[in-house]
Amino acid sequence: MIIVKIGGGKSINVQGIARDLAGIGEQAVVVHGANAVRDDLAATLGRVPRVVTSASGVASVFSDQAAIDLLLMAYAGARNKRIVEAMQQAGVDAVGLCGLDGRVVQGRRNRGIRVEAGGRTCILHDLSGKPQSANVALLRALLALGHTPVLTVPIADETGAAINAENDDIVAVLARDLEADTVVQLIEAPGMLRDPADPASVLASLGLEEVARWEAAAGGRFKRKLMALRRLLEGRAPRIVIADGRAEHPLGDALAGIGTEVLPSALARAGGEHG
Amino acid sequence: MIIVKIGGGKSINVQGIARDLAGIGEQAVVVHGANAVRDDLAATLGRVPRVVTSASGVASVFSDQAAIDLLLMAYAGARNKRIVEAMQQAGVDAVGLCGLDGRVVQGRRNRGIRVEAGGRTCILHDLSGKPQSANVALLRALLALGHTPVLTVPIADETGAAINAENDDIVAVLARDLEADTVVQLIEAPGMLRDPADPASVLASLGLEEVARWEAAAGGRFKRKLMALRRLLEGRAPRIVIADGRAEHPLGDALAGIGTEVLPSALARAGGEHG
Amino acid sequence: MSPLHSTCPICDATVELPGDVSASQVVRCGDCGADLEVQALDPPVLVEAPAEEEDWGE
Amino acid sequence: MSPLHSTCPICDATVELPGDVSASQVVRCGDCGADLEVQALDPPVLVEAPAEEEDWGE
Repeated sequence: MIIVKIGGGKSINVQGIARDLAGIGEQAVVVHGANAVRDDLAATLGRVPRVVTSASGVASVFSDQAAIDLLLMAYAGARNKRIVEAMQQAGVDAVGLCGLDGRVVQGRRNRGIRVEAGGRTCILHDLSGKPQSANVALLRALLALGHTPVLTVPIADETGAAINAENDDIVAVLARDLEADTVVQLIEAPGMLRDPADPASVLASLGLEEVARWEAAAGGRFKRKLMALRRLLEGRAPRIVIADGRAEHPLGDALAGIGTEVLPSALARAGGEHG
Repeated sequence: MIIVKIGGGKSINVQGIARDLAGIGEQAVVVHGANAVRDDLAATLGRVPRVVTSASGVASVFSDQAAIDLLLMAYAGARNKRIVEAMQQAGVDAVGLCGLDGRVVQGRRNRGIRVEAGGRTCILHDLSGKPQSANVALLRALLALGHTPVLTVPIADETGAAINAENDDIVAVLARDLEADTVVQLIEAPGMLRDPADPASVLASLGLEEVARWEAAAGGRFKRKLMALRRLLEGRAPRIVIADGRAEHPLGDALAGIGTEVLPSALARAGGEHG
Repeated sequence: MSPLHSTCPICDATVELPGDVSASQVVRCGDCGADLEVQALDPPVLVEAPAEEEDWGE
Repeated sequence: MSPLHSTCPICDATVELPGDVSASQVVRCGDCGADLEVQALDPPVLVEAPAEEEDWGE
């Protein structure tokens, strides 16, 4: 069982990923982002995402119903179904779902954050939360029929309402609940870069300790992604490869080890860079 | 097995339909439109739907990729998932799909229409077509797990590409392939009206012959809907009720016979109007 | 420029195309009278033109 | 207007609310020191304020 995370950037080669999936002959579940589609749509609709900074300085996008509507149109609508279309055309029998559908990703709404407003501390509640579990029965039934589930946000909160969540957290929950052997994260870079500005500085491998160190030093969305990666590693760590989603054969290359292999412990090879 | 068609108008009482569905204790498949959501989105995005008139005078919306994108955002995204959300919150374990997903609605692309352009007749091809069959295995698997499938456009063409189609044609194919006993069409009117301007002129029942007569006299989209209704009747006609989707209990009322009962043959009661 | 020719997919007759023919244009086969669609121009490819569908589109 | 009062959900002590208190404001219980969120105002309802979540939001 492979979990393939498709990044939401414009230059991701979805057709290439679809062709690779058709060839691997192993059960797969796909999770995808759609930030590029959402940002374009938000700009066209003149909607500026509202970012709030908590009392302790953490910046996050505030998810109100308008932001959820954008998720439904960009993630669950446009991007999800265009990925399903590309897969169907490549011979992969994809079924697109967001977390609400059959509560395939059940989450818990965030309890609110503390913000300073008008000289007082207040609790701000929004429509975001953390994935807790996957509907394994539904996913197994789809897989048994030969389908490839293609999942994205929003997920369901305790009452069945649509809430935003971090796609990487969804990958971690799926990897755990489906006991995935391999997780492939396809991004708009050749792998994890020692120097983000230098595409040649791809790390051949990365250990849990390094991920934790990076996470401590990082900020904003990158910190969130490293946190989700750490969670993935701390669980029943599957093989994790971070590879270039823009390549001719993104998934094929990743499974052949082209990219950064993230290893649960000090097993990481000397953390050397690719030749 | 009931098929519930939810109209795409703004005043449809989705929450009421969801509550009713939770209470009927029978397997159901939902099909829905989203023309109000799409038209609002198109207006905000400044996209005017392109209408083409065929050489023989039939006007149709021209579905290019931009129109399909709108379908994905408005039908498969916003409307589909808000209906799933309302159902999940009412205790109905809905799973939202468009026809592409698992090719749950497989269609055949239209071969093109003849239009007059620059003094010559040309064939115009677009991304629209006719539903041919439903993926019964997928639908039965979902129903067996206790899910309520919630379906909408686009559907899949022969190559797996997304194409537009008439939701009422999808209802007819589903009714045939799932051998539905009952089809309920929930619209923004108390039923079929003898005089569209007079909400009190609800027809208690309507026979196949009358539908055919209405169809011959009607034009545009209403003609298309009557054509789909005729097809439904000509097949293994289930019980068909057209009722008010704006009521407090739209589905409950419909199943209680409040609305227009469409009968396969001259069985139609004297076509009398409701008291 | 010598007039464009192609073959009728229905009866194999040679079909002469108008000088200003455009892709997707409908032309008639002089032999069997079938309506043909110019699917491509370079080289010209003819296919049978679809019959008018009573319920085209959405 | 006599000062608003409510009950601490943690230790049941009476909590006096500031005159200009607003919904969603955080107030502290004078007895047990817990941070409380003003969930409603009319009548005032207090709930335990959520702890800062390290990875709030998306």
